[in-house]
Amino acid sequence: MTTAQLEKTEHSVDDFAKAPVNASLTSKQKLGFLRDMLRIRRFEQASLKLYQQGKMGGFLHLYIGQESVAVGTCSLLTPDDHCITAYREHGHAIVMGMTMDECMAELLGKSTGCSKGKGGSMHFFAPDKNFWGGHGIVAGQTPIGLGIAFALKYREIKGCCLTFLGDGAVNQGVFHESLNIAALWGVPVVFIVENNGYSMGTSLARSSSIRSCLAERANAYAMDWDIVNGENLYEVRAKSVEAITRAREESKPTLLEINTYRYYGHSVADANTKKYRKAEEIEFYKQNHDPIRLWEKQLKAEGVADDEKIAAIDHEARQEAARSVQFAEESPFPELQEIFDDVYYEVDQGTEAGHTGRHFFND
Amino acid sequence: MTTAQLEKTEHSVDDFAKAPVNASLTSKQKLGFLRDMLRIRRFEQASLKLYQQGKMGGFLHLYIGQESVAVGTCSLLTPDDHCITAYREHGHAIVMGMTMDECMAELLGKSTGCSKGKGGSMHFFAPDKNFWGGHGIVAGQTPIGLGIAFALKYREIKGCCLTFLGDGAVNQGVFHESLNIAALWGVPVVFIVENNGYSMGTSLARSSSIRSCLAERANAYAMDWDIVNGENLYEVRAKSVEAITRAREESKPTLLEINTYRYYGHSVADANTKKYRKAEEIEFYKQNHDPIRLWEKQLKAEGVADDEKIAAIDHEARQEAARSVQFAEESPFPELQEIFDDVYYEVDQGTEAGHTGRHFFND
Amino acid sequence: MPVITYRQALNAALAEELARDENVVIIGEEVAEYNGAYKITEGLWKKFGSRRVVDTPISEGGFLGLGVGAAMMGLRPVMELMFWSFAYVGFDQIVNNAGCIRYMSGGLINLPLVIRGPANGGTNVGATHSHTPENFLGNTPGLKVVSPATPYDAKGLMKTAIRDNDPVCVMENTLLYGDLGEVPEEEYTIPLGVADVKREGKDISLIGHGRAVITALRAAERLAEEFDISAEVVDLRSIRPLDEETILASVRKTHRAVLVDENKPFCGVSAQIATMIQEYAFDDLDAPVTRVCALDAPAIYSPPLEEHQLPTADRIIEKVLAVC
Amino acid sequence: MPVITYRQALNAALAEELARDENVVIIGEEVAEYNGAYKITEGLWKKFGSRRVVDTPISEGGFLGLGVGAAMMGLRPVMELMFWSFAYVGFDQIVNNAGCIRYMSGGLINLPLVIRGPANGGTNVGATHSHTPENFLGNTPGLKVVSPATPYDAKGLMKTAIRDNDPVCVMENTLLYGDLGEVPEEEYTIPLGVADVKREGKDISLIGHGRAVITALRAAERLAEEFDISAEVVDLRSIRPLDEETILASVRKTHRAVLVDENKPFCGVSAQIATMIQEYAFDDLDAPVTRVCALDAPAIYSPPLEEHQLPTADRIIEKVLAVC
Ligand SMILES: Cc1ncc(C[n+]2csc(CCOP(=O)(O)OP(=O)(O)O)c2C)c(N)n1
Ligand SMILES: Cc1ncc(C[n+]2csc(CCOP(=O)(O)OP(=O)(O)O)c2C)c(N)n1
Ligand SMILES: [Mg+2]
Ligand SMILES: [Mg+2]
Repeated sequence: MTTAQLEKTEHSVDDFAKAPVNASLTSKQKLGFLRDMLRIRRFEQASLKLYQQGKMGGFLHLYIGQESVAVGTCSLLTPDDHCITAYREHGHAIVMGMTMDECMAELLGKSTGCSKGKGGSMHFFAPDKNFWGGHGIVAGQTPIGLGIAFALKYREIKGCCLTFLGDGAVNQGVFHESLNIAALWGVPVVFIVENNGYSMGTSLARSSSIRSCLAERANAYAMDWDIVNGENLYEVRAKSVEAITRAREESKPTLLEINTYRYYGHSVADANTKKYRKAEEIEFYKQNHDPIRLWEKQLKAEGVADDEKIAAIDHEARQEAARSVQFAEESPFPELQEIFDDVYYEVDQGTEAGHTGRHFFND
Repeated sequence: MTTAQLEKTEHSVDDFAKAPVNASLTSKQKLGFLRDMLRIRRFEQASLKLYQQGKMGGFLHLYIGQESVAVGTCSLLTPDDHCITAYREHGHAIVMGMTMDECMAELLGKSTGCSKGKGGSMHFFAPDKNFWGGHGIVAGQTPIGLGIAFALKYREIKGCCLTFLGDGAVNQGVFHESLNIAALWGVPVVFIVENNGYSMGTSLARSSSIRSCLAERANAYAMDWDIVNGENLYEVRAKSVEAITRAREESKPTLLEINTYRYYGHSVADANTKKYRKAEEIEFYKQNHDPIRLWEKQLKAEGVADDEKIAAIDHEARQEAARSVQFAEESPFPELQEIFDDVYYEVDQGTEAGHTGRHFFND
Repeated sequence: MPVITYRQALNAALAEELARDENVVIIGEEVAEYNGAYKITEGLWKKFGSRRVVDTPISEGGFLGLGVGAAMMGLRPVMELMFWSFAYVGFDQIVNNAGCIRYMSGGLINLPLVIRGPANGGTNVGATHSHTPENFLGNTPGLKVVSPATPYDAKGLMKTAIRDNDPVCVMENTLLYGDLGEVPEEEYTIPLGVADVKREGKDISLIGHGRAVITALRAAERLAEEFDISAEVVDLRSIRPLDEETILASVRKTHRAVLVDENKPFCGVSAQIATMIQEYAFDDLDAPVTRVCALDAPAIYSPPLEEHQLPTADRIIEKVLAVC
Repeated sequence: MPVITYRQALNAALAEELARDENVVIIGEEVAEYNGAYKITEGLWKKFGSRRVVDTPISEGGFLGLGVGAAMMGLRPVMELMFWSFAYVGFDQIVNNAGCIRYMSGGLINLPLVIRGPANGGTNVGATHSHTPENFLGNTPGLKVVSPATPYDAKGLMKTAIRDNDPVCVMENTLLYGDLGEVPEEEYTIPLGVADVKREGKDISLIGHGRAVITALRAAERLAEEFDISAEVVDLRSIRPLDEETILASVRKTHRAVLVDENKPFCGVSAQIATMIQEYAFDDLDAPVTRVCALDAPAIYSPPLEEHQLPTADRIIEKVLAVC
């Protein structure tokens, strides 16, 4: 933990467990968090296998190691709340309610994919589940999250938009612009930096000049902020709910920094993953800080689950992932002509506007 | 003065006068500052008249009221130091050594202008005088200033680049990116926010969410900062020299915020200038805070100048401005064919590269 | 019919759509309290208040992205760029977010967004402030682009753009803001993708968009008077979708075309039109399609030269005489 | 002659110019310690150190502007964009600062700057990562644009770009990085503005840049074998400056042209070439110039479809057969 974390962390893990938002949890809910974390991990492990088998190409950015962040934060959302993130979005997608089938099919570019094979690994969307992507341009999603929250406020809906980004993404100008507007106008957005220590091969120290932590940059905008130890679900929830409540009730933004870690390379194609950090660093984290193992331990300590129960949940998750692989593999690719669908609403709907003038310039 | 200013201002005006950088000034130098401030004001008043006579169009952003900022800061520069700013640059241009003739001719789009009539009011340049513009896109110059300072460091030259921007410009993303890189790499750049309280018709409070002041945003990057009362030349110099020395000696950047005020509208075409602020506000500033009047008072108190001396300097400045108007009016416009000069170095120089392939696609 | 300015026509379109649809919200720099840098939004803040007409910091990337997010949620943001030249600091938000998100979501997300502002040279503000990116925007499938030349078209196209369910870029022109024209009191809209023959003719087709149309009309008058050449003037109005039929019908009639374009020539809009004409009307052409574009250098400041850098009636006439 | 990859050719060009000129400095994301996302800068950091090969934060606008400032001061920065697609977050710095400052200073300021990186689709990374902005850049007077198709051209053009005293955009292609080709050991450069006839022919001219040239060569082979059609393949290599003479000479010989372009069609590079050909070789043309471009939608992710979205030999052959 950084100094800033220590300074800001006035509570012990137990205190976080006692926070109302956690104290009120049922065993079923707690097991649900485990299930979701395991589902994310098993989904991604299955996708990794597909990649290694040469069944998908392009990029595959694995979230493994960071599951507690998406599950902890998004578990707090209601139907009036929204979520948007970058390209490392499989975890958020799943916890927001997307099915493994549609996600896995999207990875393979199949027409049954969530985006009909048009978006791919970096571009999952499920607006009906308040999940707005999945964005490939670093920090490009941050003003969109601001805009989603702006629309909530415009409509006088007491919701918020969780807007995730990476520790490298904080150095894109548009994020700074978004922070200022959010604070200036009182927009109910919660910016969440998932600080996994690296942007590709660049450690935080090589990408960002900071005093104690990235979240402290919020001070520049007179914005509230907090720093969170992401390995502990209780802490993630306890601290996030404060930000979410501030957004919903006071229409004020927050910048949260959640410390976490990714086990794999930047993407599966990252050949350097063992060059910019030591194997021991990864191993140490896995042994001591794995959020799933830690949560299992917690559940066992609380008597909520035993090894058998955990194994059963894990088994289910693996099966679900395996079924999604089968579903994806058996699904058809889109037809060639579908390249021209989904470009324009008016064309897709066959409205008069869609028929007027030429929209596509082939030949 | 804002709270932040008060907090940070530990010295009285007299203390600033005693700062070594000011204590060592000769009378001649002090009179030189007056001369430069008056030259800027008279130049701009003359240009305003040309504009009102319909002899120039486009934009004309007057610096009147802010003269002490350019004169105070740039008076500290050596031949190893550089300067770049936005479109409100006539003051900086003149104090960096550009002649009124070439500047006035540029305003009229004449071939004798500093940019041969190609840049106009917003785009003055004099690389031979270490003045790098004159930039029309808000904050677009900030990473360029960073790059100029980067080059100094690369070449192991102990200089710095003063990089000016407005209080509205701080909300452009590229400025944030530049701050981070400057602090991260230790680039000898001094960012100077000329806070005149407004960006066009928008007051600072409506454009920026801040705690105490804009300069404090530097904390986000662990960068040094200071806030300066711009109406007093001694204070501007005393505080700026610290930042400049930090850049030269330690290769570390600083963010300075210099409070100042503009008397005219955003540009001469700003029809609203009396709508977004009260006439009394402008009048109050002119009466109590005019940097030229204050400096004259100071010089008289110090016995450096009397009314007669001041009037003589002013007269000279007015004459110089009048001569530049004549020069500009009598100068020819560029020839039509010159439109195609100055696009490509290789073409201009008639090198083989400049003759190879088609560079321009008319017809 | 009442005669009003292009500026008033745009203002009326915005006012009517604000009144008509609670989801319409105007966002941009100085659009509210200042009434707009070019007064297109005059009076709207006073009438509709700070919720519907919103001043932003100088953060084009930030507020354009905000508009994309708000549009995703079903608002119909009308984003003002004080100049289209400033689009480049927020270009990613336009091309990648406004332009690609519907596609990448497999059509799940709609983006009823308008981005508007002036895109023109000719006002003595130098190269940084004189860009005309309609070709860049038109190149981008997912975006639509219109460019009105008259008050009537300005109002009709703006209203349609706001009601359209795709992102529409409206390219206005500060040099036209004061132009007068007849605009009916009654409600009307102009469909995107329909060109307008602004003057009938039989000897040659002059084709362009925006202010180039006005210049072409001036040239056409002189061609008739001085050279007895009957020029047809086709106003694209909409760049994407594009009304190729009207263009081709004109060329098939006149057998000759000169394109007039305030874009820079290399890959400008007129390059696309020329390519299309020679492809589909090859046998109808009695001469190559030629172009009168902005002279190919960054926009010069010097006022008398800048005037010549943009297409002039003289240059059009010269080109016409070369092929007629 | 040694056979090396396009990647190695680029790497050698950078290494040679770093060694040759103290003012050359490589700047970009992951170019140093990580050896480059696509390994173009492999080994350079180790050899030349952190002063000459510099890793940046993810701040394209910031570091491109830094490059402009450094170039003004006489350094010769070579800026890597990990993808040209990311140029849009820093587009203002390219268009307004790299593109216009020399002009706006009346020629007082030189900008010996290179911006390089891959600009291509076809790698299953979706629309946001598959942009090909060579038409946007070519539209901008003040910038130069090159696009090498082979290892030989990649090395020769890169070296020239670094030595050129104007800003040059080098459009590479990740799908070509592994391609092999003969590259001499001895020093050589290739002038900007000189096209290369990659294959001689007499029946039709296939004209393109970058990877489209490779596709055209494949089509030409099949045309010869299967249809006894002799296609000439002209590689633009340099988009601005443009070698119009070589293009026109080819068309005057073959009387027919099909343009192959991985750009989107509307105002793509090929629209400029088609416009130019019909204007200057009107009477030599026996058929309209037609085009095979990227299919006009945002880049699709689905791998088998994406393959078809880019120009294929089949689509080229179809177009050729339609006019031959
Ligand atoms: C504007 C832009 N620049 C560069 C990239 C290439 N890129 C993709 S992810 C990435 C690293 C981002 O790191 P971070 O924000 O920490 O997120 P993480 O990958 O760790 O989740 C880079 C440089 C991009 N996609 N967009
Ligand atoms: C990117 C961009 N957006 C908008 C503008 C239009 N504009 C020019 S100056 C200005 C206000 C800037 O205010 P500030 O930074 O405070 O500087 P000041 O004019 O007070 O010196 C605006 C909005 C621009 N030139 N560039
Ligand atoms: Mg990271
Ligand atoms: Mg200001």
